[in-house]
Amino acid sequence: MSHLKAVASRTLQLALVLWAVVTILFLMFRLMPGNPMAAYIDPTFTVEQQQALMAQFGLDKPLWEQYFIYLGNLLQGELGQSFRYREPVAERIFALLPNTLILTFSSLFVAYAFGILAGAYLAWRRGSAVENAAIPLVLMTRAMPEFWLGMVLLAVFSFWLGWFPAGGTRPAGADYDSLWALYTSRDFLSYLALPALTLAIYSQGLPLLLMRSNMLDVMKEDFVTMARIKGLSNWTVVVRHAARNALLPVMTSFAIAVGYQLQGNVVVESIFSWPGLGRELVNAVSASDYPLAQGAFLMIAVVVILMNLIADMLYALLDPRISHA
Amino acid sequence: MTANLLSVRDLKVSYRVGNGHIDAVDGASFDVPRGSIVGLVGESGCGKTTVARALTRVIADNARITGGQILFDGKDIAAIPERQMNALRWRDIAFIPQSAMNSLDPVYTVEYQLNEVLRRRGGLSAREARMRCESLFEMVGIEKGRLRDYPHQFSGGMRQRVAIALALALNPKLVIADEPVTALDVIVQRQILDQLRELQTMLGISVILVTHDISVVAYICDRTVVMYAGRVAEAGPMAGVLTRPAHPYTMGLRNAFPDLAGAASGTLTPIDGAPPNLAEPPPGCRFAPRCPFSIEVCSTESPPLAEIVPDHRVACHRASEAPVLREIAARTETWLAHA
Amino acid sequence: MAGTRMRSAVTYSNEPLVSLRSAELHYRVGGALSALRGRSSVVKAVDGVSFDIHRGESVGLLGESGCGKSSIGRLLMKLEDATGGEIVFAGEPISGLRGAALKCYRAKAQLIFQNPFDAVNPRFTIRATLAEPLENAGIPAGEREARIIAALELVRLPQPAQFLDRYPHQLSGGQLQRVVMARALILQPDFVVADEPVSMLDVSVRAGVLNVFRDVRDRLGLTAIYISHDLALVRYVCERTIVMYLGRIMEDGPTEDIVHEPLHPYAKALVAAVPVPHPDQSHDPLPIGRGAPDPRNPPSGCVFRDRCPRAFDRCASEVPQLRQIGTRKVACHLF
Amino acid sequence: MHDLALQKPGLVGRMFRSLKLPLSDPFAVFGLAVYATFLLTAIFADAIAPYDPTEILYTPEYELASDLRPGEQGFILGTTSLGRDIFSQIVYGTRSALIIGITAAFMVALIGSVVGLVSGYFGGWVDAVLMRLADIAFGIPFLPFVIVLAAFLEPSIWNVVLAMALVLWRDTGRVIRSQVLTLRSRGYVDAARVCGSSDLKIILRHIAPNILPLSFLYGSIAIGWAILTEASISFLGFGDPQSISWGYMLQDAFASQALAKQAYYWFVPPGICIILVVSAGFFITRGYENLLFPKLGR
Repeated sequence: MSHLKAVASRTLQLALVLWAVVTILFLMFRLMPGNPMAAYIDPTFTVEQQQALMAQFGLDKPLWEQYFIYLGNLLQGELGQSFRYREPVAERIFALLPNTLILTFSSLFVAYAFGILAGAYLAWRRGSAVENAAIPLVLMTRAMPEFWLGMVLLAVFSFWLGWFPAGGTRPAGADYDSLWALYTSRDFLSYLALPALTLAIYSQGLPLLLMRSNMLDVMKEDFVTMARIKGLSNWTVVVRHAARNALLPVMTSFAIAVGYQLQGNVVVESIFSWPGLGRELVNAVSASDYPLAQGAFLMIAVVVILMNLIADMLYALLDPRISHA
Repeated sequence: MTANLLSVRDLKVSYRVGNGHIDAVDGASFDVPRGSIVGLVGESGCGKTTVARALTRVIADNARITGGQILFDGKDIAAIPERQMNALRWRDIAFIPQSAMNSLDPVYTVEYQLNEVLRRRGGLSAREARMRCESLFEMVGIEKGRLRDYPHQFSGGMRQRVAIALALALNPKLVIADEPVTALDVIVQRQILDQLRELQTMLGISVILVTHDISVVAYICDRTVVMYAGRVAEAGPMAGVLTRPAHPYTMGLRNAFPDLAGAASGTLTPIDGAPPNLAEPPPGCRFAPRCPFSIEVCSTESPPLAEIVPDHRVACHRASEAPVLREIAARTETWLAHA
Repeated sequence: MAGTRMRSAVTYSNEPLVSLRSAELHYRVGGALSALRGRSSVVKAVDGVSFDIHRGESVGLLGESGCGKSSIGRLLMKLEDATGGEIVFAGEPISGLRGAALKCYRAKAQLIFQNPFDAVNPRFTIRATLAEPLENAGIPAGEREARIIAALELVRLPQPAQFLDRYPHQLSGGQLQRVVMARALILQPDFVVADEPVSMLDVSVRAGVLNVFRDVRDRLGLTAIYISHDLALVRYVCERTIVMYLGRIMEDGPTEDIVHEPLHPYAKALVAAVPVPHPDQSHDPLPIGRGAPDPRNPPSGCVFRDRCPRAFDRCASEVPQLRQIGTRKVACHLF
Repeated sequence: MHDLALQKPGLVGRMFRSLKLPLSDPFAVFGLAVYATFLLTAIFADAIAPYDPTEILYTPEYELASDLRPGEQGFILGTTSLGRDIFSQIVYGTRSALIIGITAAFMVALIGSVVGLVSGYFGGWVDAVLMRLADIAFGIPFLPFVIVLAAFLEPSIWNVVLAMALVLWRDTGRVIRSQVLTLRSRGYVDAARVCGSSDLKIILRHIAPNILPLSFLYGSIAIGWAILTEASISFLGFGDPQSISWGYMLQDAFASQALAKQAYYWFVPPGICIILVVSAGFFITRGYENLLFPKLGR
């Protein structure tokens, strides 16, 4: 029972965080210099027309009133109308969300599978030449700008070798019966490959380094020494005891990584013209389409906060010291 | 079949530290007769824990057994290949660690960890292992319902009982207990010692009990081995060593220990100074710098571990004068004058 | 320094120097985030503890881990504020002390720590460690060196000058514990709490530290509390002992009486369990049930009743009060 | 305090020593060397760079010097499509990279350390408020936040610094707080309180010196973050068009079809520079970790 309570209290805390982020977002978009409508008000409009437009978006009311309207709308899932597309922001964002999630999760799965195995291997081979060479290399991948890596991969595999398309999610003119058909098509995979690889190369460093240093820590624990005194096989000691314990924090870092990745996607999606939330955010900001930018930002923030919560819960779930308190 | 289950002869263990090395154990010799509890006693850094671990041959990465023999059941297990040694571990030589909390894997239930040993090392079937788990828990006095619990769900004393159950799982001949009750409160400490003694008698096994506490030795051990600075100072039957100590260090320890059974007005007497730095041990007897009885030869020559009365060995140049020294050592001034 | 402060132990006045009146220290365990790591509840580390200590008296606080003995030490040092009850020092409640008054109290009441290696900043030389209280008390820089040397001599650290520029790791445990004692004594306090000062030390050096403690206390006429889990050590330094269990006092009386004839069932078990360094000793089972005290979940009524061999109905329903029985006070329905 | 100071080197020397630069670790030394090289390049950029990085150059034949390959016409790394010298841009790029990196790192380390110290030492409601603020900062997606900020404010390299100061103190703050919590439970901190030291004195004498290396460690990570973020922002077109940065160069290359033209000489060098500076920070960090947490081993 106490677990439910703990989860509830953490959820409540994060709901407050979400509210704070929403408020910051509102203030950013309302208090920043410049009339948000400026880009969309045709100079030929009459003053009445301009005011009508302002009223349509609720921008003529006092700030506090706008804030409560905004909060009320959010609670109903209403994110407003995009200036540019003249369609509900929510619809547009939910249409783009799957693309972003597919890119994020596919790259992270690859990154974590590789990172965990390689990290465990490097811990096992600690002090070897392989490890001494690998660690700086891994650190270098963490130091790479993701978009630069994307550029290099594009230049080599797309423009030079021509193995993969340069951007988008589907060939021009291609049509699919359903989203499912699109996502399972071979074309889609070839479009997904480069951006996912880019993100995966960048992301594998975290689980790798974490797994390695956890393994090294755990290998020094008394229970690992005891497992050796018990005469258990090396495999049992390393895999069942050391790796099993080292894996815990790595698993929870996955959820956090999803949040981080979503932020990083902003640039990579732009490079590969991947129609996701991040690219939409960049385009909307460039085009001063504030409702859309605000909506995309909010969506990303929601996922980030949600993932922080999931990380906490995952930790509590996977560690018997907490789940069986 | 020899009378001694274990005979350690001139054991040397050294640690690599920086560019040099430290001989944490420098020629330790003692015997463990079958069916007895032997207390390995000494202060921190005297090498007692290193000896205990060396007997399992699972030692720190930077440690190495550099010499001597460990005769277990007549076979020198310091010299056998690792594969043969591994076969002996836990089936013949089991271990009870100081902190059961850190020595049990936190992510598995106690039952899993018992099963792991019973099945992987003992070759029991799943059904046999389950029955054995239950009977082991019964032996150490824990309800079998708690088998499914995780280590952190037990109290310190209970966890130590789990560690005992784990050590007895495969009916070993020798159990090495490394400070098994040090972290516990006096009441639980006493209860665990009672349990250990009861099981040892019932199963007829031998136990090496590593401790810094003479009272623990006095309470439970048949024999004792007193270590100082990597060497054995004195070894023999517990009562003999404690009531008629022949090494000045043991005599000094007796004076330094508060005794609830003694008179209220007694004065404790410390042994002045501190144990030597093992990176640069003094020549000759390592206790000589703190010893009120040291003579010239003490600082030049290491005293051999010699039998003074049957079964009681001492490493002291003045061992023959022991009865006299004992009387002088009982006076506080002896130790103060030296300081 | 010692000369001016020399005082015979007969300045016993009727007014106690230190009094605890139903002192409480309750913790709420776990906030929202740490609630994920376990249940959140209230732990009563100290639960309605009352006792008086007269000037010049030495009292042992005896009990197992979690009994609240160290918490009482922290309360007395104002490292923790009592959540209930009152702590009075020299007629003055310490809860309200602020600013200059607090500084003054700090100079009069001092603590000797359990682990000497933890109690001194590893980055500071012995000189800097000992100078800190002097700085705080506003002792001019010119006088400090002499005071430091005098304090080190007081704790019988031979040739104190050679230690001044050393760092803690260059000292042995016994030497360092003397430095910790010197720091506690350097401002010439009236009252000292020693929290297991020898439990981290090896047996051969323990006696030296204990002797210095006893000696200094007598010479300066200090009032002292000695916190320990070891009755044999308490007996060596204290004429009076208070036995605690799960935040409450079980028995309070002259140490020798408790050693020879403990009244409270818990005190009986505790005395019987004290290890003795002799081959010939009783191996009878202890008069106490198995199990361990759970501070988060103490039983109703008498906190000891779940392990008590003589518990009866009333023990579950009614909290036994501390009552005078002959020379001592006992909290048990059997008396 | 005085007699303490007498026997030790001056305050600067002491602070430098308490930074505990990891000079025994070869990678950390490499990192420090990279920092030094880039620092010198930034300072002497005017002397090193052959051209003004924004100047449109012509060949001796009075043709626009565009898309020249490395070595052609004496341009070390070739030219951009608009006829600018890539090498000079790289050299000047170190300036904005280091200015942003160092100021942002300083802000992050400073704010994070102060928050961590105050929060960890005083606890109670101060801690609760600061940690909820950290929670909020953790809920803000960083890069989108910078983008929005950069779009609203005048384009400037300081936007990145501002955004980092506003958001990224969270990691440093939390780590330092937990470190302070450990330190506060040390006996010598209690001892200082018992012997009458004020909170401020305890923080300054007993706690701050112990967290300084940790602040420095997080500072060196923040340098990398700042440079990467600035590059991303510039790449997306929200940077300061007036200042030449490596991110701006990459954006220029991307927009000018450098990928299709296979002009590796254009977009590879700025990337390498970013990797070098950022990983230099990581290497120093790693040296520190071995120093601070030796149990991790090598």
